[in-house]
Amino acid sequence: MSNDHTRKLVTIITEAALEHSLLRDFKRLGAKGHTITEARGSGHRGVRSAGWESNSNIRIEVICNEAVAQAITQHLQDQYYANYAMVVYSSDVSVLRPDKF
Amino acid sequence: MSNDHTRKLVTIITEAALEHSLLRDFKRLGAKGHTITEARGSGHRGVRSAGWESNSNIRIEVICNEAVAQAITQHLQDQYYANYAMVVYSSDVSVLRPDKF
Amino acid sequence: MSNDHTRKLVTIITEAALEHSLLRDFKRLGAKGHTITEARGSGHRGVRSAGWESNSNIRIEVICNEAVAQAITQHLQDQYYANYAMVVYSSDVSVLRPDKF
Amino acid sequence: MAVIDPIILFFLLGLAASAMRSELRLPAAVYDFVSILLLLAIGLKGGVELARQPFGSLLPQMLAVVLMGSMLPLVAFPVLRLIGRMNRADAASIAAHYGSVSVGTYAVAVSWFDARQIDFEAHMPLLLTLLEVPAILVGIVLARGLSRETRWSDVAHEVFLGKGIVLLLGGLLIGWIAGEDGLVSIKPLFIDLFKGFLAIFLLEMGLIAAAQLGTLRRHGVFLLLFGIGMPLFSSVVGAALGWGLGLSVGGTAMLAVLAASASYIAVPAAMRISVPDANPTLSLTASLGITFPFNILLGIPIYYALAQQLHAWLGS
Amino acid sequence: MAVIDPIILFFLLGLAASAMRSELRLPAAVYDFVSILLLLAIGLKGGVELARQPFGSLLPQMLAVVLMGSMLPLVAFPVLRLIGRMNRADAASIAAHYGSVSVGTYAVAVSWFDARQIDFEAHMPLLLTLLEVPAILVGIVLARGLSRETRWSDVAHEVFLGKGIVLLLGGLLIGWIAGEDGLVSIKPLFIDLFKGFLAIFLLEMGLIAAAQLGTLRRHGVFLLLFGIGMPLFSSVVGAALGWGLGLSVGGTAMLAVLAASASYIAVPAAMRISVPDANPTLSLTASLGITFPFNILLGIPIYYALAQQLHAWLGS
Amino acid sequence: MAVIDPIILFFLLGLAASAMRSELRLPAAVYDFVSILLLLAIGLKGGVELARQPFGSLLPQMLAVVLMGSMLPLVAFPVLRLIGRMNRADAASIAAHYGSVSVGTYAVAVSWFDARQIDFEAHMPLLLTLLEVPAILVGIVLARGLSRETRWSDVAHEVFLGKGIVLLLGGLLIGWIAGEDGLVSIKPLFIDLFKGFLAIFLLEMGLIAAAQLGTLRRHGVFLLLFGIGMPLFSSVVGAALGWGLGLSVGGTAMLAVLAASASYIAVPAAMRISVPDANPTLSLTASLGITFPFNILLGIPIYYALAQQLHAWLGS
Ligand SMILES: Nc1ncnc2c1ncn2[C@@H]1O[C@H](COP(=O)(O)O)[C@@H](O)[C@H]1O
Ligand SMILES: Nc1ncnc2c1ncn2[C@@H]1O[C@H](COP(=O)(O)O)[C@@H](O)[C@H]1O
Ligand SMILES: Nc1ncnc2c1ncn2[C@@H]1O[C@H](COP(=O)(O)O)[C@@H](O)[C@H]1O
Ligand code: NA
Ligand code: NA
Ligand code: NA
Repeated sequence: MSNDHTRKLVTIITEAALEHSLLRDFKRLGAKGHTITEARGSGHRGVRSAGWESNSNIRIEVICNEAVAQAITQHLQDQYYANYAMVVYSSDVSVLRPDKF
Repeated sequence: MSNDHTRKLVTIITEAALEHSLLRDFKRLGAKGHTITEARGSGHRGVRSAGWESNSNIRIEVICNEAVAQAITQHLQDQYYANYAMVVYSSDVSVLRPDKF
Repeated sequence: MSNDHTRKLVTIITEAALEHSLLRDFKRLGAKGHTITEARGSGHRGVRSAGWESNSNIRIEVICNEAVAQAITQHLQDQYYANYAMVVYSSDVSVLRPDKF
Repeated sequence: MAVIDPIILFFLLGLAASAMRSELRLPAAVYDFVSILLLLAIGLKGGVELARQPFGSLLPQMLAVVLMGSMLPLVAFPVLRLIGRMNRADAASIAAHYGSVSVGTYAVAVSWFDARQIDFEAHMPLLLTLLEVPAILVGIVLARGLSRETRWSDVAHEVFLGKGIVLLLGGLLIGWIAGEDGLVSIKPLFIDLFKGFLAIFLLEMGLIAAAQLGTLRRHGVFLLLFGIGMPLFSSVVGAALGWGLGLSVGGTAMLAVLAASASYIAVPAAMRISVPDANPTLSLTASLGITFPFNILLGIPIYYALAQQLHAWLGS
Repeated sequence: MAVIDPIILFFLLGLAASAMRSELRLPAAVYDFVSILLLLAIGLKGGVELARQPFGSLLPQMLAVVLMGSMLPLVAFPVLRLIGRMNRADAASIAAHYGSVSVGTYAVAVSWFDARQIDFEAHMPLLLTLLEVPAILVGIVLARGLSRETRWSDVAHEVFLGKGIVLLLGGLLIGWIAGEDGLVSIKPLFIDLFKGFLAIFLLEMGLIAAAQLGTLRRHGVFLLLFGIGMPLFSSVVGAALGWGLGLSVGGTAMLAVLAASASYIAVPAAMRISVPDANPTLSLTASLGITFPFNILLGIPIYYALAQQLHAWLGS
Repeated sequence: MAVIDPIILFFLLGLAASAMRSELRLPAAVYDFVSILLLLAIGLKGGVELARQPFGSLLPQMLAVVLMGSMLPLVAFPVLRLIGRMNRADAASIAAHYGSVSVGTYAVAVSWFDARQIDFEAHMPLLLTLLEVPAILVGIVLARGLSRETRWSDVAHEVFLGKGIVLLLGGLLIGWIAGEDGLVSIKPLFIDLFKGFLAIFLLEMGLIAAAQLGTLRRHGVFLLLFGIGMPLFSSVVGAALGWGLGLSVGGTAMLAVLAASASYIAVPAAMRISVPDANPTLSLTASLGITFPFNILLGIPIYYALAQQLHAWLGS
């Protein structure tokens, strides 16, 4: 599984209000791209039902190499995790054209 | 890979009409949260193109420990799989703050 | 992990305009179903912010066996990767009712 | 008077676009928006009229239509079981669809009556709302018996608090409290634009109905015959009841329309939860793919002619 | 004159539906669409009026309301800290919400005034727009001090380029440039449908407000008292200022409404970015769950009576 | 007569908001809803007029504009290849965009003409619909040659069954069948609100157009010159043809507008499928980022002046 086509897929589920800041941070940390889908859900900070702006979640996916993934998760833990509704998880994925990431 | 930051990510793709019941069930089975995105697709029960209510899918993600994941998949298999358009899959993910799940 | 409940989950993030062609191709290559969510993002081909049709992404998931997954990724690489905004990744997932896929 | 109502042309456009596999699709949010406006508008109109008449005088009519809504599934069920050879769940579910009503069909009928300046009792939206519910309960009992396992509180929640009932009933109450004068300020959205939004709604319904037709081939000729025969039968029941209740010709025809219409929103949702082993494709093919188009294209004039005949024969 | 404005009934319908856990939900796109239309419409109306008067004569009023918007959080903050025993971030954030304004409350007040044919100074939308901003800046300083770490350029971006300000200000400019005649062609959408869209908006606000109430139980009685007491206090400040600025009775009452209203769009978004350690549930429960319903159900008539009294006592 | 049409101000508001990186964004569903309404409305209006005249008399005009739509890309292509030094696919794709038409530009022109009470032949929507298609086919042939590999059935599907054509054509047919009287009931939505929805549409177009401008820097000055020069040239062709066909001054100007406008919906979608190696950023920057703003801000009055001159010189 761990050949040279393997990259990290980091998924972040968090408040829609953070989109702007997070994307800026990810770029700075070395991510070459991202994908966003609209989401809703619930967790420790209650129900976020996406009925209106302040209450919407986004689900961000970033495919990147191990080092960038490490930097991103660390940054999220330091800067955002304490104050925002946020869940972060990562896994290994096998990608086409690994040089892209 | 299987260190103590590993949790199960269970993904369920099914009919939007089930949202209410499933979330109630998951809570009862020990899930601490969930994330939903709107989806459409096709499978054994035909095309579900999300043009209107009865024909929409949702994609639910639940991050949880192995036992809860087991309970959820078993419950889905017993109670819903026979009668509803439904796909369930799970995988290991590495999470931040594993105590959250 | 690699027991007989394991299947491949192939995820494709690409231009919404390709939906029709891709679904036809996947069917021909042996996929038994698919799930689509609306997405936006950025990558090598710039920002795709989903404000209007030509600028929207879709995120397609296909669960299938190894051979079909191989065929799909190969086909995408040959036919689409050069000319379209597209990211493809795959991973192993454990499914309920593996005979479905 | 136009030979064909233009809103029907929007339905045909949707049918044609879908049949030719056009890329045309309305976003789900647009469909939701338009149906919310239509439900509220129908409720508001009805509520304004309710304010004008003593509520007590309506009670007999209300009881009678609830009874009708409970009986129609009992007629449909044996037909589906014995002639259609369907299993119990499917037969019960389809029967429930045909005992309940379709708000879209009602809206098209209102437009058709308006264009011909045919009056009808203005509290029809109240009867429409009442008719949504009883068939669902009867359908569940037909499928399950009076089983202890049925979670009746869930069923009640699903039935009475679904989007359709809440908006119709909410509209009725608001119209009733505010009265005609109170609603002047919101009339431009809910009344003046009603037919325009109905046109958009029917465009989408055309797209959806055509998509159901694909499954028709698989389910054969019985479904087609039932989808046309059942509304014709129900319309006779509805018209007879209307006459019996002393309604005007227009009101009689409208009650025939309600009886003939088959639900495609409230009932499918409720059945999916309460009778999960019923195949939703069967009931939606029948109600959406056959009965809805039949009713709005051919049924409404037939039911009106029927009401006229009845009143001519039996006196008003 | 109706005892109760029908648009308020839509709010109550939303509250009731949510309280009964109905499935009713408006798609986010519909909420966005309706609020975009309302913001533009309010701006357009205000802009048309601005074109009619020399801009210079408004400057004193503009400065005065900016000052008011900056002072109100300074009053709220110690109350929240000392009596409410809140931490610094929470107190600062809530104070900012109450120094700023709610466009929804303003729209309901406009509708209430219109129904009673009460005139008010037509440049109110300009004051509304101005009032959105200063409380946010004061709130951030209250939470952080004049810390070097605050990224003021980010804050400015968030505050001045949020959806609300851009649409209000854009509408003001368009109305100002085009003038009444220029807007005739778009009047049917933005003016004639205003109250209808406001009704839909309030339906959704009812659904949202009820959802906030769930959290109220946890935060106890102080929040409830503050959510009612603070607007009452602010309305007195607003009314006094209105009288001082020589506004008409209607204008005085409208400034009282603006002062009494609490933000639930611009401020929450800005606080989330700039004062992340403030708990957004607290401030939204107060502003959306308590103050908004209080203002539109009871507050507006109170503030109008207050303005009348003031003018009666002190002379116009 | 206003110096500047207010709907243009909405476009400028969108441009400005996007340029200042505001958070303002319209949900995709709103954009879809508004464009569906505009397409249907344009079709309906045109259809009503078609019903009034013998169809045969229009055939020569229909053929002529189809010919024009096929020739314009043949002019643009060598310019793009030789002066712009573009590769074959890019040149062919851009050429197709400029041979086809923009419904948004047409709608703005209609609004501009209405405000000045300038009459034009009412079957223009028919010509608009016809003009969408031929340039796409020519563009594909320019890119691929008459290659066997082109899946022409896919192309035809994409071209004739795209959202734009289906709604325009559907509207035309409905208007034609129902006639003016038949459409009275849906007029409030499709006709009275037309300009209001056009304003919302242009707000979104401003946001989108500004986003394209970011890429302009990279593609240099040629694209800018082409995006202004080509519509100026095409407008002369269109105006000459209009005069030749015996159209009124208004009709001549409108044909010039159609010729000058560049597609940004139907053609991009078709090119993406049929000429995938063409860079969509290039063509969209040109058509959306340059030509669309140029046409609605400056072009329309120029083309009208041109049509007047032509009729003055050559006689009507
Ligand atoms: N156990 C979970 N599984 C899936 N998604 C979750 C889970 N917990 C939280 N989330 C998502 O992450 C968001 C923020 O979580 P929290 O910070 O726990 O409130 C929630 O609104 C959910 O969308
Ligand atoms: N092989 C597959 N890959 C991805 N998604 C699938 C697959 N099969 C089914 N689905 C999704 O699951 C839903 C229900 O599947 P089914 O029960 O097979 O009709 C479909 O509507 C699809 O959204
Ligand atoms: N590194 C990445 N991580 C996640 N999604 C990506 C990444 N790169 C690209 N994408 C997504 O794939 C789409 C096409 O990518 P591209 O072909 O690189 O422009 C983008 O619009 C994004 O939605
Ligand atoms: Na019925
Ligand atoms: Na305030
Ligand atoms: Na052109």
